[in-house]
Amino acid sequence: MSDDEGRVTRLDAERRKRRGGSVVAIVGERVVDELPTDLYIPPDALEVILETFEGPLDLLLYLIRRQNLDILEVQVAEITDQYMRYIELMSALRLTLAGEYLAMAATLAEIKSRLLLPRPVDDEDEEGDPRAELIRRLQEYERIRDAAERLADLPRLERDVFPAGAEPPELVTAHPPPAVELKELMLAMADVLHRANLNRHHAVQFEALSVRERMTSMLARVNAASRFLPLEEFFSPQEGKHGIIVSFLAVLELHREGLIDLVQHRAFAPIYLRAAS
Amino acid sequence: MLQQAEIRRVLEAALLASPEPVSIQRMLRLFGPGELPEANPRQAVKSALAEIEFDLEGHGYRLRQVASGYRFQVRQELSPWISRLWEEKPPRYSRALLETLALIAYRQPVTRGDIEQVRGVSVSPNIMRTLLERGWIRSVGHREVPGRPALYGTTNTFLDYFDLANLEELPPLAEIHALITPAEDDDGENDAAPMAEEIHDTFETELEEDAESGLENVVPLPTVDR
Amino acid sequence: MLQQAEIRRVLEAALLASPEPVSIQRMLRLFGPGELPEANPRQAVKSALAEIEFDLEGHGYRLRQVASGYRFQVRQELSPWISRLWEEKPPRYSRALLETLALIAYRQPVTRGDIEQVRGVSVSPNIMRTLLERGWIRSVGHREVPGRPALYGTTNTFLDYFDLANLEELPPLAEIHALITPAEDDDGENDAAPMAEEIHDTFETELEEDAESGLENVVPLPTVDR
Repeated sequence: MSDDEGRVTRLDAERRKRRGGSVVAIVGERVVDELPTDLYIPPDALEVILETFEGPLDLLLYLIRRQNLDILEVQVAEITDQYMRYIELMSALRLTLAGEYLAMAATLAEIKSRLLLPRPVDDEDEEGDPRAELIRRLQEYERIRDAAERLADLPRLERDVFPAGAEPPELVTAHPPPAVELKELMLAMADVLHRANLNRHHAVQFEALSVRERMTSMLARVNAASRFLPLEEFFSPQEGKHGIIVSFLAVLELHREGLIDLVQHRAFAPIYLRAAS
Repeated sequence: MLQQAEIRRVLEAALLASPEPVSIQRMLRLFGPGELPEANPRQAVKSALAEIEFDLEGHGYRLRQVASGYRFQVRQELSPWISRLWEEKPPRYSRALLETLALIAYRQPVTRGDIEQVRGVSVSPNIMRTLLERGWIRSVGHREVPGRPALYGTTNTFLDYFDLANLEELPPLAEIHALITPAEDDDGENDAAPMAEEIHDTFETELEEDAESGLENVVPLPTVDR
Repeated sequence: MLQQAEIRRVLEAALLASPEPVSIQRMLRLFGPGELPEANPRQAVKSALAEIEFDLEGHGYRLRQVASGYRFQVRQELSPWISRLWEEKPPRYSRALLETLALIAYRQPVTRGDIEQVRGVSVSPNIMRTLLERGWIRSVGHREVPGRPALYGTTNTFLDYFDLANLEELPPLAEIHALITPAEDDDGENDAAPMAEEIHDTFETELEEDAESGLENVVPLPTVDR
């Protein structure tokens, strides 16, 4: 993070005001320097002030800091009374009062009453202090509130940081074809071979069924034809070795079952087949 | 293979032509096969960037690394002149929005409920919408409790916007004084503050150092109740 | 009054920060009273611009005057690199295309029917067209069977692309068989499919061994029946 001196932000001003600085609110042209102690404030000014609180914790922190107190030294009774007066004011002004403000009022009242009760002597640790949880929440909220202020002070785009750019050249629109690596090709080949192996296994396994299927289709063709059909018509090279074997087995089986007749005029002459008469 | 000077020219041109920061990864993809030294292309790009940075000494702009990559940006000290280029005022953000954003940045991942717990008031849906629309926060998952509330975290766009390279560059969170030990220094300023443990790896080390140096009053951060 | 170098810094920052060209008029308005030489402020700006222009010699961008003012512009000759900033990632080829190409490479010359037979599914005409257009395969003749299907083989373009001197440099099928051996005991699952990296490594090692042993261990392919 580089130099951020000299930059005055709205939050800087706000922070100054919270930490006992000068400006509390600006109403119209008038600068309100301090919250009057008698609680008489011009109503519109008070509205502005009260509306700047981000919730009960923010208001409490304001009250504590206004007395220059450390959170750890909170006089609960005192703060509770002040808090209640602000709450009354806010409701009197019909500000939309978030339920959280009232919940906090109840919490404060409870802590106050517990502090008034006599405490056992050995109950001196932090656990026993009814303020502990409230203080923890106040500290936690204050840290985040401060973090938000620092965040707001960071140099940022649109306000302090200006990215540098230049006019791009005329673009050459190229649509590069997909790239392929040799190993991808190898993998693809491995897959093909692997699948081919699987197919072979399956073919063997289902051979019997293939023969039955082939017999059915052959028979249908033979029956539909009114003439002798040459045997080689049933062997298609596209089917490969398996197909040819299946066809051959089918012919033998059909013949054995007497479903077809095989005819050969002389040795080595073409074989024909037809439906059994 | 391209000359070092050539690589520099390409990189500075790319940084200026790109509307957003350019990552090293993207710079590497600008070059065709064989244009960068094959042994260590990343090193070639990095040393070209170092040269570019060095050469801009004395110029009105500089090379800066933010979360999503590198960009050229105007030197901070020239901002007073440069902001005169724009008539419109930069956008302002409400305290409620900044507090919500700070909580998400420092305590991520958090739910809306976590934020409400710390701030003591409910978070307006508008704020969450604005933060999401600006791309500063995103939902990073859900907490496995009834209702499965969304968990939010910040984005690189957030870091880029605030000129940060990573979350460690966020200003440190204030120190917390324990209730039992009265604070020695209570002027309300939180100067020598250690980093929040969630965002800083060295927190534990620093704690140890603190213990050695007798700074007993550093207590662990209160965790956001779940 | 600002130094000349200061004026230059402001101007180059303004030119880079502004999304549109900046006129001399607008440049003059960036400066406060007394910051520019009163005698001839316009001259001061112009000579700063001249210096800026001169200094950018040899850089990836230059100063250019257009109708509405001055702007920095990336040099046109860097367009091939800069264009890649906006380039979409090239799509990937489908599994089917790669398998088809592999089969043509190893089994050439083959017909489309041959490929379909081995792959068990039909080969889309698009795949063949893509491979032909890319110049990786060509028709080398016809098989003398009914329909006279075209026989395909790979080209020199294919060899060049994959950086092979000739087809013998394709990794021998033995290695590919070795890849699928674990699956040979076959429950029909492909679970033992090795990672691409491993495969690649295996290839390289075995390729070296092959070179030494004179490629003795090449086993015949399971032939496609015709």
